[in-house]
Amino acid sequence: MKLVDASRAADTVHDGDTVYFGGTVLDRKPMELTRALIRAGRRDLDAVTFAGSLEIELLVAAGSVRSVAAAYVGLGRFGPAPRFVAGVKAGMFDDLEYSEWSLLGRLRAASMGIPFLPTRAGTGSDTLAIHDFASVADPYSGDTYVALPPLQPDITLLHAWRAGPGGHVQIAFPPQHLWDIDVLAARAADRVIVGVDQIVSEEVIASIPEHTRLFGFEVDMVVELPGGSWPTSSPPEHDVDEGAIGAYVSSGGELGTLDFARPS
Amino acid sequence: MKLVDASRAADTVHDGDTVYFGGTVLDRKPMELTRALIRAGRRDLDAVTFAGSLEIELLVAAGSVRSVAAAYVGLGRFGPAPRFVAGVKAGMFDDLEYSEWSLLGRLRAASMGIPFLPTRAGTGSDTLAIHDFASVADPYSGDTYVALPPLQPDITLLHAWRAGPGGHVQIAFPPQHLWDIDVLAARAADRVIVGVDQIVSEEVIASIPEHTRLFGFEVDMVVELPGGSWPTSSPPEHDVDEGAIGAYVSSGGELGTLDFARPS
Amino acid sequence: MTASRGEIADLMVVALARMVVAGDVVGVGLGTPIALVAALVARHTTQHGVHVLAGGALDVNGGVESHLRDPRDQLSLTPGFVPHLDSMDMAERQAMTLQFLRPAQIDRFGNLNTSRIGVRSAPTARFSGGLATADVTALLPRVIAYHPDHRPRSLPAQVDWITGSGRGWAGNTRKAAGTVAVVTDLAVIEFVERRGRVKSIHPWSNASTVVENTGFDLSLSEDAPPTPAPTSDEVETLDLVDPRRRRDEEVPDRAGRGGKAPS
Amino acid sequence: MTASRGEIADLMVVALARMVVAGDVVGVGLGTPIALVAALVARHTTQHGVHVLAGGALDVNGGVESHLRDPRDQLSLTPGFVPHLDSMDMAERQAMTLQFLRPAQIDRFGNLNTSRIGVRSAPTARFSGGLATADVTALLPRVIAYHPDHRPRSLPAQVDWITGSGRGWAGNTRKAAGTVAVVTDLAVIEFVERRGRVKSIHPWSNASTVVENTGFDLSLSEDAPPTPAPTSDEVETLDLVDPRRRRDEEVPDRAGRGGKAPS
Repeated sequence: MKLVDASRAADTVHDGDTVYFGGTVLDRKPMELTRALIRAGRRDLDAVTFAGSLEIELLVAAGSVRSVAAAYVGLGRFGPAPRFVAGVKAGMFDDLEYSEWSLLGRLRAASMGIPFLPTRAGTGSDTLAIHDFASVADPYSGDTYVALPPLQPDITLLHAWRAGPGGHVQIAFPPQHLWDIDVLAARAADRVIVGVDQIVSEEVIASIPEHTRLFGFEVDMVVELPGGSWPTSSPPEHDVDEGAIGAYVSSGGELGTLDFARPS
Repeated sequence: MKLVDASRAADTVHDGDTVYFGGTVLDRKPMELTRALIRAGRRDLDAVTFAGSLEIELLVAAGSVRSVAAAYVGLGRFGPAPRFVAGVKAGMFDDLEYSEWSLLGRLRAASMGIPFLPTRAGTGSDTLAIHDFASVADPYSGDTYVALPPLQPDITLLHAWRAGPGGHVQIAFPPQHLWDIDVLAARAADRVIVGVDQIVSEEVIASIPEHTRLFGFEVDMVVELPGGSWPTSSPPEHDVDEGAIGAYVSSGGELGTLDFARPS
Repeated sequence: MTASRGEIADLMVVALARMVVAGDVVGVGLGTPIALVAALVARHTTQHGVHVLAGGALDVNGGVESHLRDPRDQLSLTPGFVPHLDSMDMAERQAMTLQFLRPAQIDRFGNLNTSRIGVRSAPTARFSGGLATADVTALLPRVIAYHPDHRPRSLPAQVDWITGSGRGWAGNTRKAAGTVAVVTDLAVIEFVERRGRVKSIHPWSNASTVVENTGFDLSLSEDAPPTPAPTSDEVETLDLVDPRRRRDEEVPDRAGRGGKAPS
Repeated sequence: MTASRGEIADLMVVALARMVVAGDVVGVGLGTPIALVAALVARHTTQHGVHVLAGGALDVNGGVESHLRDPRDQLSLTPGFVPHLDSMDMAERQAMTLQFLRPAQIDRFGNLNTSRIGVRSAPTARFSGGLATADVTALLPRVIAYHPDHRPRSLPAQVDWITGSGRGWAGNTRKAAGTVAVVTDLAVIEFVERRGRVKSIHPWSNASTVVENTGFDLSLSEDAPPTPAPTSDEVETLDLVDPRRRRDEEVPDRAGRGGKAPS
């Protein structure tokens, strides 16, 4: 039985942890789990996300992060993420920009259990140079490649459609674009907490086994959080709440606009 | 338009080519494409398959192979593959046994477009030592790993459920165990030929897009071959023909038992 | 001579689409409608097998609007969905062959900046990030950039930050040419031997305007041809794949582009 | 004292199952019913979260017969299917923790031969191949072998061919213990510091029979305990998960195992 409440889940995150935030741009962001971390007063987090948005805004506003590692931080069609941009300009945290493949390749090395992933992705860029990765000579051709080291987050937080008490997690069909990055980030992590819109029985899980994307032994805690990704989307439960995000942007980043309201 | 007949497909394979044979044990073996290669008189092939069975029997009987690279060759619940075993004992071809992960890891390196895949799989074994792979030092820990070089077959032959004229290939749901190795071997190869039980319209393909496992740009030729995997299985069209395989085994490897008969 | 937003968008799109060749598999990133429309136009006007992978779905029937839909609304319109890691593998093994990128800056080497202006610890501007910019320039056979606001600060001698190198990859296998060209609202510039060369100049511009608005030296012959206007086939295809003119969204809304002052 | 095929299979299965611990994720290969039954017994008798991954499906309800079914007949019986490459990743990152392997030979170092007898170019016997034998011994936290025909040629001082090394992996990360034990039709032998040590002897055997039938030196105390017979709970679970006694198929069909001559 892996079911806990959000505050119990937040208790297992420690100051200084490397925390991966699932979802991409305005989809499936673990907003309520992020709020729980902030309520618990977590500090000095190293936040990692492939494509961050409002969860990064909350973390920056609360002063919870000492670094943000991402290939993108913004609000998609709503433009830049105002608090993130202001925080970067003010030097409030380390702006660890990643190229897409550097970040995903590091997660992939961790999920594959290999010591490093050799790649030519990112070569020649300043964005790669930030990270000071080692290089490795291909023993066959002699060419030099980037050796991406595994990135194993202390914890990965996801929001998903539903799970059973045993921790099997399902994503609704057809999955959103970039859904597989959530699975990757979970498999790379030391521990995994998943907020879900619905808790269902194991029989319900088994009724559509092809949509199980993470297995119980890959998930440490499940939190029942209906609407927990609001105002970002969570199919099939609800779309992006454009009104709420519009209000956030037009108010210049007023946090009250992001206070949790269960989507109708 | 990628549709050709089997003899045209076989014409594109050359003596000495490295040919990957899809399917695993008694499932989805490209039997009719293999027969076409033999009819075309191909010689000195380097045959590669993850888990070979009757296609290897045909190739050995015809004297078409100079090497067989596989993690398994046998007839599953029907026991050993008699002609393969006899051929190995007689030194008729090079018996390039692979460990599972060495073979799949090499295909994976090719499908990922990376120069090598570092792994600890296979270390300390004679089965690994056959291949004389280079080793590589992890630049982070200093530990030594096997550096699996990419294996790019000149051609991969598969048998699958159905395809459209544009070459999108679908596997019936739920896919058989080990189905993803067929996809891997196709993505690793220089060229791909797929025999299918059915040619369908692109509209039919689009009606269940989630079961498209290879895309047109990953497939060079499609051959309409109803029952082309017989007597191995091809879901949902037909199961393993146990009678035919039983007859092959009990006859001590009588090739006439494997002459193509479209399954009823 | 001035050009409208729509004329600029149309010519940029067709100039990009004309660089697509038979067999190309074009990857399209997030939030770049000109790239998407150009790929779809190329798919319609090229005889043999151009594929477009955007938003995780391949060759969605119905043009731009269909490609931008939720996957739920793409069922029966696409031959298949491609998980993101599979598409990255396609890029790295060069089954994907081309991507159009829209940087904030591009310099004389084809280096692309989609990250920031100023230093990393305290920049004066921070964009949303390069996603795969650094990757595809080193992975794909070729990358083509576009910029709808050609001026010296957009095309400087040296970008403030190299999000993606224009140089590509010169190893023993899977060579990548890097940034091979940039299409702007004024001209088409190719990068040849690490130098920008004007291939054609849009009808509403001229050689001196291009030179004045470019922050690096250009190789430019007196008789650089005008960029051919969209053909009637191309116009028809534009209407077909992008009837709502999403492509205009990426072009700055100004009175027109003729004779603007460099800035 | 002799034992029936069924008694041997039952005791081997429970001896294997007892080595499974809470949290284990057990991978089961093709064509090894004793391994499958042992994993399922452990799943039923262990309180906390033992998972069994066999044939690409996880924890299929209904015991051995359900696990051996076609995926079409597993819908609504399993929480999910695992693509093979994903399961290999689970092994390499040690999310999978244990596998039972059935070699043709196992030697004093726990090295496993599932390949051939004699030299590779002209062997006297060629088995069907090791599949992941070489891999899981170096990847998983531990591997446990079993052999239902304990005799000197099955447990030689040195295997003819090392399909999988018993040594495991001793690097800085993700250590693998290699082959930690072998369960035979006569005894349970643990490998400790590269030496075989008899942990228990089956009721129908004795110390001298075990020693005579083993091709390498064993550490064996006079008071090596008998392998405990299946408990009533274990017997009940065996009936539940393997009512058709698939586990017997792997045990050679002989009159019985007591006092056989070494060969």
